[in-house]
Amino acid sequence: MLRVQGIQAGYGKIPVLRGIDLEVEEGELVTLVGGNGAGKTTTLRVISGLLRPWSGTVSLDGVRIDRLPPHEIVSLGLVHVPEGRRLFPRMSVMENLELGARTVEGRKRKTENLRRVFSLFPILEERKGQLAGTLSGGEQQMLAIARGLMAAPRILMLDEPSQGLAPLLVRRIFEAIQEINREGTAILLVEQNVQHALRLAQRGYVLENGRIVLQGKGLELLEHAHLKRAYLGR
Amino acid sequence: MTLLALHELSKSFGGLMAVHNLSMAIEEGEIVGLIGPNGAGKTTVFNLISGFLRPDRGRISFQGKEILGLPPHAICQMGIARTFQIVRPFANLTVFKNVFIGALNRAKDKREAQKITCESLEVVGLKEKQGLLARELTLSEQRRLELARCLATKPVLLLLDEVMAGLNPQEVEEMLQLLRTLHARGLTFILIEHVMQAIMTISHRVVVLHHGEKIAEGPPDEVAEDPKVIEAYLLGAPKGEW
Amino acid sequence: MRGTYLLQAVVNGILLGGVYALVALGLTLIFGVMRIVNFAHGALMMIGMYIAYWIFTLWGINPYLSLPLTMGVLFLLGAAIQRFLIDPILDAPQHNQLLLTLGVMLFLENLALFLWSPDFRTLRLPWLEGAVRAGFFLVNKPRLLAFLFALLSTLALYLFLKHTETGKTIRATAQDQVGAALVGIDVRKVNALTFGIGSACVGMAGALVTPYFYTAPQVGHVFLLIAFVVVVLGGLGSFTGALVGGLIVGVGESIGALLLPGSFKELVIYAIFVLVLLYRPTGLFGERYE
Amino acid sequence: MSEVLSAEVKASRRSIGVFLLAGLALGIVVAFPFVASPYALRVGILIAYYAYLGQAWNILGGYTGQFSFGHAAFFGLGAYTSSLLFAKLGVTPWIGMLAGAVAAATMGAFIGLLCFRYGLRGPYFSLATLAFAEILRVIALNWRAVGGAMGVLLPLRESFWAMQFPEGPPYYAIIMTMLAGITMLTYLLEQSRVGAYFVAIRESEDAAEAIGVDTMRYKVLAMALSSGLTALGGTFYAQYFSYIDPNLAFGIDVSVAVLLPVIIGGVGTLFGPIAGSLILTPLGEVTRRLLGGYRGVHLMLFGAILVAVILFLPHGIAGAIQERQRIGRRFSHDPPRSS
Repeated sequence: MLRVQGIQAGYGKIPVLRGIDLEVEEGELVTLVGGNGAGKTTTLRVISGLLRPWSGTVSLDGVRIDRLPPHEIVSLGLVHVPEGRRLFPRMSVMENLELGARTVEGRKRKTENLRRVFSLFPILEERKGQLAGTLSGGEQQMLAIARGLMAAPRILMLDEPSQGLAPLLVRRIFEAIQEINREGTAILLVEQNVQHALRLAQRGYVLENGRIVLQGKGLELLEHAHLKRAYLGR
Repeated sequence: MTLLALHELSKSFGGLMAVHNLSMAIEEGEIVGLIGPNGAGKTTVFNLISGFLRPDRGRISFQGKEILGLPPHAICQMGIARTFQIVRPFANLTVFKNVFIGALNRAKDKREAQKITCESLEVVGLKEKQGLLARELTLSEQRRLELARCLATKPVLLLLDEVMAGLNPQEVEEMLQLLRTLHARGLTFILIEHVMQAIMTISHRVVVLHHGEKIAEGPPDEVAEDPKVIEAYLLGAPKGEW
Repeated sequence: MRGTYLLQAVVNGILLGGVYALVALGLTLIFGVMRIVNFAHGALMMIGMYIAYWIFTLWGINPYLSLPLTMGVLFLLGAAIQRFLIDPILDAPQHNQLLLTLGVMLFLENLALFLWSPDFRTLRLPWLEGAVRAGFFLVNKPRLLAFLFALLSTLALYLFLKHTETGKTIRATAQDQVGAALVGIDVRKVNALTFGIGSACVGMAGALVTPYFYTAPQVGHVFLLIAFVVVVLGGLGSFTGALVGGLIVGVGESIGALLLPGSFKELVIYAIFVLVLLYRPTGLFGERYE
Repeated sequence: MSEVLSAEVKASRRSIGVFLLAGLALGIVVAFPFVASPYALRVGILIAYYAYLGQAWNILGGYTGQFSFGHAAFFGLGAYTSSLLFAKLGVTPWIGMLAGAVAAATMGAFIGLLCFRYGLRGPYFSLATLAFAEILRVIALNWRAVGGAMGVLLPLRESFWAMQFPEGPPYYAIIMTMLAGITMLTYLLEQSRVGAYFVAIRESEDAAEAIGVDTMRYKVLAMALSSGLTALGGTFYAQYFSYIDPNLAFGIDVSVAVLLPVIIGGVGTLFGPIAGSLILTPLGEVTRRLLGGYRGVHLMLFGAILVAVILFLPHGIAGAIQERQRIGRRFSHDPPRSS
């Protein structure tokens, strides 16, 4: 469904991605792991249209989207929940969610989606009148994911949803991600939390210095010796 | 001899504890790796040592002298140099001039500064590129440039913030070689690094931060086996729950 | 006796402050969304004043009735400035944006000078002359009217931003541009819209003061500086800040005029400005932007 | 080997060209007052005058990266100090000029200390300097002793001592000397330690601080230097036009006029302000002459040029030329890589 081919990209003259190829099929849960600065976030930024690639193509259902502005990409059902959450801090939880539902599909299924995210993250319903900026880190992460879901995405891209969260919360978030995937939304998950991510995912890609160095089934990748080397230096 | 001593440092930003009660000592000639997951407070520690931030509590001494509260330039003049996680070259100046400005820190006159500049550029291998503007360099070159600029200030202690991020394996190897060379010349290092492989091979000692606290400290081999570290790094949740 | 004067000054100041608030709102809205300090803001007000003036002089339609037209023209002008001049350099260093709007200011002011000469023009509405007595106070009619209009439109703008969907997209864009793009907001469109609305606000303020203020090519300077003072006091990008800041500056100026000779009252304003910049650059309600 | 040789030959040819060009320029500058009509001379004086002011601003704005929008404060201080000393006490403007420069440098250092102490950067600094200029304008406007709104009319005493002359050439000589002086100073600054620190601060304050530059101290120094030099321009203005008032001395227009040639010519370049003034000043004069009946046309044009330069030539004219030369040099130096 989503297909990334030969993407090279960077900031200014500095290259970050040196040729990335990856694919996400309908309903799949795919993860992209790698150390800091490997290019995970940049990959997502290219896919969601925030950063224009130097070369290479991104296509959705065979249609090229790498020249489209972000808001048009969202309307195609490809939603990016960015690093750092990027909520609207001085707006209520409810307003944040409503702003998430701006796509045609999202508008149509607003009430249904609202019910869905509230059952996924009940705490958000309790806090729906509260300003997003006053939520705890974990709640903010839930809201970010929920806001993404309100667009009724076909693919949800999550950038380090576990970042800075306590272990218990990380577990909650990952459960929710699995749940979302079971309900039919394809997921591209970017994580530093390698073990978690690879156990969850059907397939995974390992990114190093702007290149995909390994790919394969989640658990098999986990066993791969190279991975251990990349992470603990041995 | 202890070169740098941090004593019960704490720093919080708007209620969030970035560094909590951190004490550590760096011996002369050591290479110490400072590691930890994202947001563990590593860069904050560098900012505290180099004077860009003031701690809420605690003391810092360098060569036996209290340096807390000194502005960054004064700390640099005492012999602590740092690089930045996001490179900050003087983008519109030549490579030479970038380093030259650093060299002015210690040099008596321009001639001496030029000599120091040439030496520093030589060491990091940017001699041929000295006429280019800093913004025309690749990331790897910019990192080396920043290193050269630091070296030109004639530091005793170098704080390197992710100098290997974004480098390809060959460049990482070159950087490691460079650090070894500099170490052989008597420099002391604290490294923040995400390229684990690199830090584990070069560090004498590793300090692991998690949520602003020191959770482990020791030789790389031991630390890598430490369950607390593995948990913080790889799992984020106690083993067996998944 | 002295007390009555003081109270009268406060009343005048509040009336003045309402208009200042409206001018500042436009500025703060633009800054809030795009982080642009718009030096052309005063010049846009001046254009609004001339439009109101000419519509009245040529066709006899008073500035209150011609407001929709004035605001419409200013909206388009503002949106065009954003779309064609500012949008291409949104990622440039901030001082380039400052200089660009300075260029726009120079252009517009001198265009006015070229077209309409440096003459001070005033517009007289006989039915608005004199003052109404409200209890102890005398209230100048056109000032009162301007204040009421300003207050109403501020309220309308507030409701628009708070409750309409478009308003929410503007607020969302102001709070996080990346977040906004990723929920599917067309950020460029919102930017142009915001610049348009900000310009319409200041154009309206311009039209509203024409019955009691002179119109001239450089008249915008006065209001530009005051608007800067107001938004810095209230906090760059803060809606409430612009409102409260406007009233504070209005009252401060008015009391200053009572106590100090000549135009020393302006010193009060600039003194407030510098003090706020130095001690609380975030203003009363704002947060700091770098 | 032949490549190296040819590069050297090219370089020496280039330096010969530069010398010839410089000689030619010097010749024109020196011969100009002898051949020019009074009007042309006036234009020449104005070109040098605006270039001078631009150079003064450039030290702070261009080299140190602190965009002042209130240089009128220092210009006005210079103009007022020398004019008042002359009109009230009979002190020669030659001394008044220095007094004005000292006053302005002190004021500049003070404003700088205040602003930088509280960490004002970017637009906040610009707005603060603007406010200080306005404060001085309001004070001048309301202070009887300095002439209030009427300003100061210099008593007519044509003599060298009074820095007043019946003809243009002496003024021309003065302003040209000032321009040559400030350009030389800027050139020396470029080569010096202080100048290196200035540009380091412009490029990245944190990085400069991290390699031992006392950024506060050098920013204040740049401020004082730029302010004092701007004040000299203020005195020249007052002497040349024999009249100043609060708006002419402290108005926003002055602050804009000071930075305009630098932006057009090239921020932070040695010849940018001169290039900018060479373009803008004659253009302004020509339009003013052709469309004398319409005021403001030249400023309208300046506004449009400013916008166009920001959009299409963000480094100004000199900046664009430098960039081209540098790229040219790079290619002539780097032999094509084989393989």
